[in-house]
Amino acid sequence: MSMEFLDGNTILYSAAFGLMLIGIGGIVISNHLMRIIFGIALLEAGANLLLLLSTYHEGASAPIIVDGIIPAMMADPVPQALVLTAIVIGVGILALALSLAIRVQRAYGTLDMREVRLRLEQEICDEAGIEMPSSSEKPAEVIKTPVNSVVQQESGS
Amino acid sequence: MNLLVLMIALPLLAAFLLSIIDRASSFAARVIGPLVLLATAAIGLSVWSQLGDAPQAVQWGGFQAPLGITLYADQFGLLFALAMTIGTLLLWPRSTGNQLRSSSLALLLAGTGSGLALSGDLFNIYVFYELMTVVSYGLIASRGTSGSFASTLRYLVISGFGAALALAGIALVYQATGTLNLAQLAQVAPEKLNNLQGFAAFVLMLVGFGVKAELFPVNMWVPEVYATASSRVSALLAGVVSKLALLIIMRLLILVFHQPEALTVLLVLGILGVATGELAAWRARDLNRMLAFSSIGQLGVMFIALSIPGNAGIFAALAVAVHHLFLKPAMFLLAARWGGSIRRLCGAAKTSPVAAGLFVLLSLSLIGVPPLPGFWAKLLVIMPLLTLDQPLYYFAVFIILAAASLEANYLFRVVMKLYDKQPTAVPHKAHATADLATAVFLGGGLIAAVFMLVPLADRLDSIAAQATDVSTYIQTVAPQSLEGDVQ
Amino acid sequence: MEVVVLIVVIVMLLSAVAVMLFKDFLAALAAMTVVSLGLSFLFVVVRAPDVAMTEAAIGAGLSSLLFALALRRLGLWRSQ
Amino acid sequence: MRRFTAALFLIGLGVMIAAIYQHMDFSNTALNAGQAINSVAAQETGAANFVTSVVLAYRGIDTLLELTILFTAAMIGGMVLGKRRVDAPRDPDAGFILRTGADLLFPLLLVVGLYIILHGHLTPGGGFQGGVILASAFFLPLLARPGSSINQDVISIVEGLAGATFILIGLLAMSEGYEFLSPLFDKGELGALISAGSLPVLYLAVGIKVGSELAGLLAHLAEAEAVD
Repeated sequence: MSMEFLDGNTILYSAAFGLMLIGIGGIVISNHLMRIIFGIALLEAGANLLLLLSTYHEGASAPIIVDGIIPAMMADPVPQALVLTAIVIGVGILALALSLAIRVQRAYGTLDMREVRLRLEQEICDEAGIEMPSSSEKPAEVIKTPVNSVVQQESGS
Repeated sequence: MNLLVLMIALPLLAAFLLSIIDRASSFAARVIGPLVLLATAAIGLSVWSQLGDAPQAVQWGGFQAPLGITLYADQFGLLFALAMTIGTLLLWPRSTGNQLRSSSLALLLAGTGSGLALSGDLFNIYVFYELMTVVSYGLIASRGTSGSFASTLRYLVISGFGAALALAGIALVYQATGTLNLAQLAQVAPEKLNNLQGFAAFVLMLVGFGVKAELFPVNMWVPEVYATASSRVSALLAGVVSKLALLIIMRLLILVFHQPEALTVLLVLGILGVATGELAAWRARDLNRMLAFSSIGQLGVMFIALSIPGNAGIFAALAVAVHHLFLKPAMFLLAARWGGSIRRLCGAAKTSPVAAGLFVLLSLSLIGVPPLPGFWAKLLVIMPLLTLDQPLYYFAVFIILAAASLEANYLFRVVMKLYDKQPTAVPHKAHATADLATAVFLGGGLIAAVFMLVPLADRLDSIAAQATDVSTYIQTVAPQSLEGDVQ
Repeated sequence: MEVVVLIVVIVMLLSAVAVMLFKDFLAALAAMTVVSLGLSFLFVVVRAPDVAMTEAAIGAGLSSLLFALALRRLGLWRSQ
Repeated sequence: MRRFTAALFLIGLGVMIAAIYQHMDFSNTALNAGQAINSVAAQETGAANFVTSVVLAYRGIDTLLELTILFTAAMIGGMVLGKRRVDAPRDPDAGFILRTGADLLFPLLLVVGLYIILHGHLTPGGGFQGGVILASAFFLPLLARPGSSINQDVISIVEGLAGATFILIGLLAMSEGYEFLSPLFDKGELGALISAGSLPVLYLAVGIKVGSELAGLLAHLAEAEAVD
């Protein structure tokens, strides 16, 4: 590790950790589902970069033999394969999340996760035939929430 | 060549081909799933019988470890692989909607669970775990109600968060060691992972894999999912799938992460899990969520057991896990008809006396009344905790005992309602025969355990001993040294 | 070379913050695509052309398409 | 207040990460499983692209599982979004340029996708990247003419068969006495199009499976009924 403050390694690692931090921040602060999904995507992207950096060192070439010439130092192919796998898994789960989001919005008329939680609680209690325990937020207001207020709701959080 | 890989490959193959088989004959499509699982269970049992004291290692694709991916079969892993296969068979989902999809998902769950239990490669475990998570989403959402979609979505958000953290943990491990093979990690961990980076990797992976194991801060999904999914799916998730996630954490703890701080983290999270889970279960007004919260509490006890250093901790955690493996699915199956408000259960024992009797038995074992197995399992946790002679461990004992009295209180409330003389306005429906038969079978297993306590304990002890035998693990896999190759 | 990497990283992190701050989801999606493209560039820098191609095709292309379709179906496809 | 605590939490997390980064050791980058693979992969698998070797041979089971994840996600996506009602309103057709462009692009994308898949063992790219291009080839006409639709039955057959092919190649290796998913067939000359034994076949199965599943997912999302 060189003594310089901003060497190549530090820049790349700060990108990976930065993406992860921003993603976690988005998940923690936001209530809107789309924003949370964006946050998870950023967190995943940061983790992928971190994995790829794990054995990176300058001066290596890509792990491919071109025209029969074997380079002196090749990059580690294992993290590359892992990240390839992780990216594809990520997109599968992303598609699933978006499909579920469409259905949940159709049913509950909102994507604010606090409201979704309350509506879900309400539905479970209704099905079980019990009173919903009085919580800090009144569920009665949630039911009245019109479908189109999603965007405004989100900005007010 | 080893037939063990078929435990994983055959269910996947059948799941891929199920919709094509259905075009030819819908009858074949219905029977092929259970048949495949029977075959894989037979394979698993035959390997189990040959296993004895010598675990087996299989290299996928025949590549030398650590270049390829290892499949490691010891009694510990095989026990849970078999539990997954047989559990899926017993709790075969019977969807009202699309049976074909449910069958595919069940097959995938069985294959994935077996793979997860047997895998000996860190990233392979991650991929198996992700697949199992996606399959669980499908099983939960297959009920088709808006509640099941919403709970799946919330589960997905928590799981996605955890999975990304686990991936970052894997990156840290690979950065420090340059390998993903668990056997090789076991070799180099004392030197390379016994530091801050190793601890960070452990915490990241604990949170990631803890989502399914209902670990304390990432278990918000539990009550919602178990209340909205069908009871067979809840039984599968609470009974078997959560144990597989626990198995991963146990493997990591035994082989890779040896920091004393790791045990403290487990102890604190376990205590918090027991306390919050049991209190919430005590407050619950409907049976499904009561069982869900009590499941969080039980897994908390397992985490406390894991925090005991050495063999005794693994043995105790294994005993509680196996006990819970039999008990929770049976309880969720009974809740199939009795789900919903506990007040509505008034006089339900009259319509279904067998189910009510079974519920009493299961409750007694859950609380830990001797001579039922639940008592011995809890004793195995408490005894070593007392010998450790540290304030936090004494506190854990106190929490476990307090939780038992809470459990007694809320389960007694349900039993009182069941045998209440005053019937409610709503007539009770009897349990479906298949549900009741499975629950009776599982309950019968508990009673049988009472009469075979000593051989059972010996067997679990030897399984735990094999699981904690790191040197055998390394010798069996025999990863080639990295230092020798690169010059 | 390091200066270029530094600039890309800064742009990428700023876009990532923008994803979280933009009120308009379409703009957030555009910022997300910028993050993916920046990431793809970094993958080239660390000698992972396979991963860079995948990130460009899946991260920047397919994911954005999925997001766009979903935003449209969710009624969030409009600027405020 | 919530934002304040969240910001505090993030700052703490950042400090912790910086501390971990300070203690990270970057000296042993040459000692890892990947470098060991680099030194033997050319002989063991015959593929010039070592990432392909890792994806399909050394870690082939990971790839099978990730295909299964996509398969499951596509299946659940179809289940969640459900079938479109026949009388549901459809979006109008796109303009002339998009329609003609889609018609022209379709064969081009098909060829490019297949090219990338079939050269996966030689150059960067392979089943995943090519599969995405194949998916876009089949999805583009749908975007241009929302009235048309992708036949989900065909997709389910194609993806099932492609997945089964992957596993059956693995089982074939077992029947010949090797382990599951061992590389088969003649490895050929390093760098030639027909080389690397069974790897190109596996990548073709991967590409077709990824393409069909992503096309199915996209079609499901595109055809989902709009809320407003």
